[in-house]
Amino acid sequence: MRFAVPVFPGSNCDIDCEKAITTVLGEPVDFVWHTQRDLDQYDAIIVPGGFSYGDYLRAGALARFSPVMEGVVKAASEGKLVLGICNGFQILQEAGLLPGAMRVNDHLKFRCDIQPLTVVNNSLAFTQDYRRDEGIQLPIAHGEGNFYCDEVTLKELEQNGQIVFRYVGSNPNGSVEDIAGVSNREGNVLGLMPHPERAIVEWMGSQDGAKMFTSMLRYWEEKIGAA
Amino acid sequence: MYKATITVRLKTSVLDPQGSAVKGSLHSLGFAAVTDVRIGKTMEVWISAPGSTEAGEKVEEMCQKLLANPVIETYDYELEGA
Amino acid sequence: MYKATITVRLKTSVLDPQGSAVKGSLHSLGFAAVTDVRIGKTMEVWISAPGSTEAGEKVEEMCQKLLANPVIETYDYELEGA
Amino acid sequence: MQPNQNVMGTSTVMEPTPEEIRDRKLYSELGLTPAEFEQVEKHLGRLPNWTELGIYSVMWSEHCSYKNSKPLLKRLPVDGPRVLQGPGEGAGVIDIGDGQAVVFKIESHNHPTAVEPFQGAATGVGGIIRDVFSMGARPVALLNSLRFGPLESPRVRYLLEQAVAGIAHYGNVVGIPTVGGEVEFDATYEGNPLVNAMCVGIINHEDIQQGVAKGVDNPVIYVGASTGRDGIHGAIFASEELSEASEEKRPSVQAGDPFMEKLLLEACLELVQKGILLGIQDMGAAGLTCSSAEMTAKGGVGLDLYLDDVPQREEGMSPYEIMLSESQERMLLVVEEGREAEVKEVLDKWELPSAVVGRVTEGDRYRIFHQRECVADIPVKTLVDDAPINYRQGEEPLSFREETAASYMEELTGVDPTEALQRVLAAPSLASKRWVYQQYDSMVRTSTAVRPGSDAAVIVLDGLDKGLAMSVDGNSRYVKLDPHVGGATAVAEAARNVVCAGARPLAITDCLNFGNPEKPDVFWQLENAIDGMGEACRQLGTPVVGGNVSLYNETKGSAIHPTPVVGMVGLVESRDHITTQSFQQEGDVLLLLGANFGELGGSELQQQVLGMISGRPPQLDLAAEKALQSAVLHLIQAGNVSSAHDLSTGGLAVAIAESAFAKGLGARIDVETDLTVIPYLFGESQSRVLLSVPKEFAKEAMAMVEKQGVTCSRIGEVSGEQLSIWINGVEVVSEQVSSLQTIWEEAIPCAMNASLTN
Ligand SMILES: Nc1ncnc2c1ncn2[C@@H]1O[C@H](COP(=O)(O)OP(=O)(O)O)[C@@H](O)[C@H]1O
Ligand SMILES: [Mg+2]
Repeated sequence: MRFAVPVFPGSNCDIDCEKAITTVLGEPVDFVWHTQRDLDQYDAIIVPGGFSYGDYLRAGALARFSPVMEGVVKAASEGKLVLGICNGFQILQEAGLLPGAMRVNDHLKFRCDIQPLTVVNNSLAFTQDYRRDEGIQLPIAHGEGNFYCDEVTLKELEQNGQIVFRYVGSNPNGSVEDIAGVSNREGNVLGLMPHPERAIVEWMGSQDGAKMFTSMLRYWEEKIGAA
Repeated sequence: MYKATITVRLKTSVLDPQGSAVKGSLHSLGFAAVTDVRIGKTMEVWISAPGSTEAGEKVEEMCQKLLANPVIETYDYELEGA
Repeated sequence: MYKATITVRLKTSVLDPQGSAVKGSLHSLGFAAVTDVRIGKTMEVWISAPGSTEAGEKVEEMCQKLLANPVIETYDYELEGA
Repeated sequence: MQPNQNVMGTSTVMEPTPEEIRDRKLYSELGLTPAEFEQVEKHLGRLPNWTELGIYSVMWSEHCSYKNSKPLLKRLPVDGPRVLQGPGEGAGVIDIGDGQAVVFKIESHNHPTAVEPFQGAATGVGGIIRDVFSMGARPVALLNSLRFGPLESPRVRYLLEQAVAGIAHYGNVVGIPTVGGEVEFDATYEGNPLVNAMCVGIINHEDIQQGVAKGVDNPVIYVGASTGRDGIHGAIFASEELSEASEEKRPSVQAGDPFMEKLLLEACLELVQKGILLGIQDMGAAGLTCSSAEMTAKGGVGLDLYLDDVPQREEGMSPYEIMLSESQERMLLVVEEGREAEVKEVLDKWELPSAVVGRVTEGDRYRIFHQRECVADIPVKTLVDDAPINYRQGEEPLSFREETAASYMEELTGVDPTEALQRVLAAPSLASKRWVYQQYDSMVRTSTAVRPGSDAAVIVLDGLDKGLAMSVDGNSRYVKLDPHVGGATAVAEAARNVVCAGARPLAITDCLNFGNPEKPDVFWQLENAIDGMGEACRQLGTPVVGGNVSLYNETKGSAIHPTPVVGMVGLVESRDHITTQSFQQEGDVLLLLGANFGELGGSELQQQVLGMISGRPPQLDLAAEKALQSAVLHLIQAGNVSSAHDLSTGGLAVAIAESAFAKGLGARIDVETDLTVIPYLFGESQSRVLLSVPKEFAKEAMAMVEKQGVTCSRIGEVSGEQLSIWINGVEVVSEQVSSLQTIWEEAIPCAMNASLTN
């Protein structure tokens, strides 16, 4: 399974994503510079965290116009797996691949912590190795993770099972309905504020992120096997 | 040369965390008479265009494409010769 | 009840990296005619006061104390009955 | 070629003529003394023009030349078997084996923070990051040491809020984890807060760079943010009279752009990897002037600089302004002639402005050209090597003798121990700093094994079993009461912290924050603190590989507490050795290593109860310290330690409580002692560590420690959810861990919730 990690000016979790995939799955990963349009050779794309273009204007707003995003949009439309983590989530939202928008955290401060979450939907390609309603711990590190969508959209998300993760305990940013991660309607694009790539081995304080990557690999292997 | 002053605001239906926090701070500084605060962005864009119609069109387009996020924001602008 | 619309801008001598980044993006989106972009804040403050003079004084004071940072920012405001 | 003696007319800003400068003593506006001005005249063989004078004034400032501190800094040990680069470059370099080295340095940004806390603190972080990657190293961790006034003041709360946000913003955006630091609150810093930032990087030996210009005709390349009128030398002499410069054009606060820094970092490291660079130096204090002059002097060459080619953000900047601007996120590179295109390709990829702005020349002239005129022509050595040095005399203040007689024991020993514990835990200097470090991304780069909240942070090295432990420390109260002991203690405590994390201390970087050195008592503090630090460094085998001096920290004529801050880096040989301060399991035995003398001078309890400090700080026996550290490290490496926590501010009681908090595990302490309860629990005697060890190892561990000549006593065990302390058969403290933890965790957030104002 070939992974692409697009790199924008200001991405800073790109290497962490690569390390996670190599460590957990041992599958090949390429960094793809933001000026490259073509992502056809990849099976999955991980849009990494960081501060693309300094998060100026709005987080993700400037990166979403990079040429590489054309490849990301195409991959998403072809049903390939696209995972946006933190700033990657924000970029996918700005690009219209995921619903809602981010506001600054309700306490106005950047917040870094290890956060309890619950897996609301474990039937996605990204979450099938988790149990339904499983309590997990993932690191968070963001200043603009306060997810917003209007009432109508929220209903749709609930009905379609697009709410994938919720914060448990105290909500670290004020997001609507404690939402921590959402998918697109088709389920092949996932965005989440927490960082699964920062929780893959014991010394990191949690290993709960590893299953997201194993889920993705299993999905792909089954798909290839079926084909 | 024209100067567009663009104001981008959160939609009124969207809770404004910054506005609420600033309101709270103003209250604790003794400005009890403040009933609401909303915070938005001001963008000054200098643009060369043959006329104000063209300049306006350009500004409109850049607001829609980039400067405001229609999911949560609204915008308006004023144009002046500069 | 009054509504003050306060505009807070970076002093022109202070680096505005956000403005530069947005200008760059506008250029690469094809808005080559944009020569400069500066980004500031708009704050709408609703305040109850017996008259516009009192409201203006309050607004002036909150700008100085909290809303603007005089070391790097300038501010101005408009007041309207609301 | 003679420089234009009068740049008036070529610049928008009216500048005084050389004669005016002399006759009206305008040099004093730039901080030069009459004697120094005479020296400049002698070096040039004529009167300097305004630009030249500006260049001399910044190069001869304390900040660049260390003219007041240099003779003292010479007393610090800088050598050791692992030292690859000592003081003198962007940052120090220490060998860590496997062909790798650790690169680190600390720097202050005190004054800018007092003026504009967000940008001031942020640009402090930016500067120290550049110091590290200008060595060719990949920055992997940040730490910071902060000093603020009491949180009762709204202005102080504003300063802290903004400074922390600025530090967080910069490090978070660049993507370097901020893994540690310290914060102390004391009235002495009310008008003069301290922000010291430290950066740690990793490098392969062969990639180590130098800030040097070499090879005649080689190009000097400017890269990074364009130059504006940021933070130009504060002395705006009589500008009303001589220039039309409007308020808007006045030299302004430096503002940082961490996004630009990230691009600059990646681009520079890519150039290092390609092996293209001959020399690289960041433009920090005194900007283009300091970087170019130092590189030139170090290379034993000359330099021609063409200011029209310098990327500029503002219009009509004068040579003086371009040379002295402190715009951030800029680097100067020297490469071989003919490789400009290769360099530009990399810089363009990262979308960085760049330009060739000069050439290395034969000889020793430092020449600046602007609008086709030579506006400065200076023998470069006179800027760097011939900077004046002040040999000052310190004088022991009278109060120092008087202090010894101070008596406070009686008042303190009467305090109820539970109340004392609650008060000390609620003191902002001691309370949880979560409110601060929660704003820092401490995990980016996925190498952080011990996050903020333990004695020292630990990061692991990719692909290797080892890691690095790091800590910044300094207790200004001790230094105030006795600079020599206090200076030594800062080093000892930093080393102890690193040892408790399972590391062998390697070396330090230090930041000396003091008052006005022209005052004999301040100079005495500086001198003694340095001697104390030097002695500790020698004893503990941790050389000083770099640092920074920040003098003139005063408000209204009164100096801050002398505040040397020590940044220590240690090597964790195996990930198995990584240890934290938190109790791990019920039933573990608590061992206290080191002797307790019940010393309360300068203690947190004294400050809390009496509202002031007096007496002598805890004494420090460096031989005992060394033995203690080696015993602790030995035990940890043997695999027999569950937790290790050094005893510092707040003494034993606080150490036990802090160890209990992380996992909510209580302790039962039962001891016999000759001391009374308060000095026993809250005395801050040095060279002590609290260990928890599995029951089955307890005997063996005690024997091992005692064999190394270190006092060791079994004081209790990890148990339940209560903190229960029995002394000489009486239960003196009995509290729920959770209720103590609430006090400790809420103190700073509660204080910060009140209003702020700028
Ligand atoms: N307190 C100190 N202890 C040891 N070395 C110091 C101290 N202060 C400064 N130095 C060293 O002196 C050299 C010059 O410092 P400095 O001019 O501050 O460098 P920079 O220009 O990077 O700030 C540096 O190598 C620095 O490490
Ligand atoms: Mg400690």
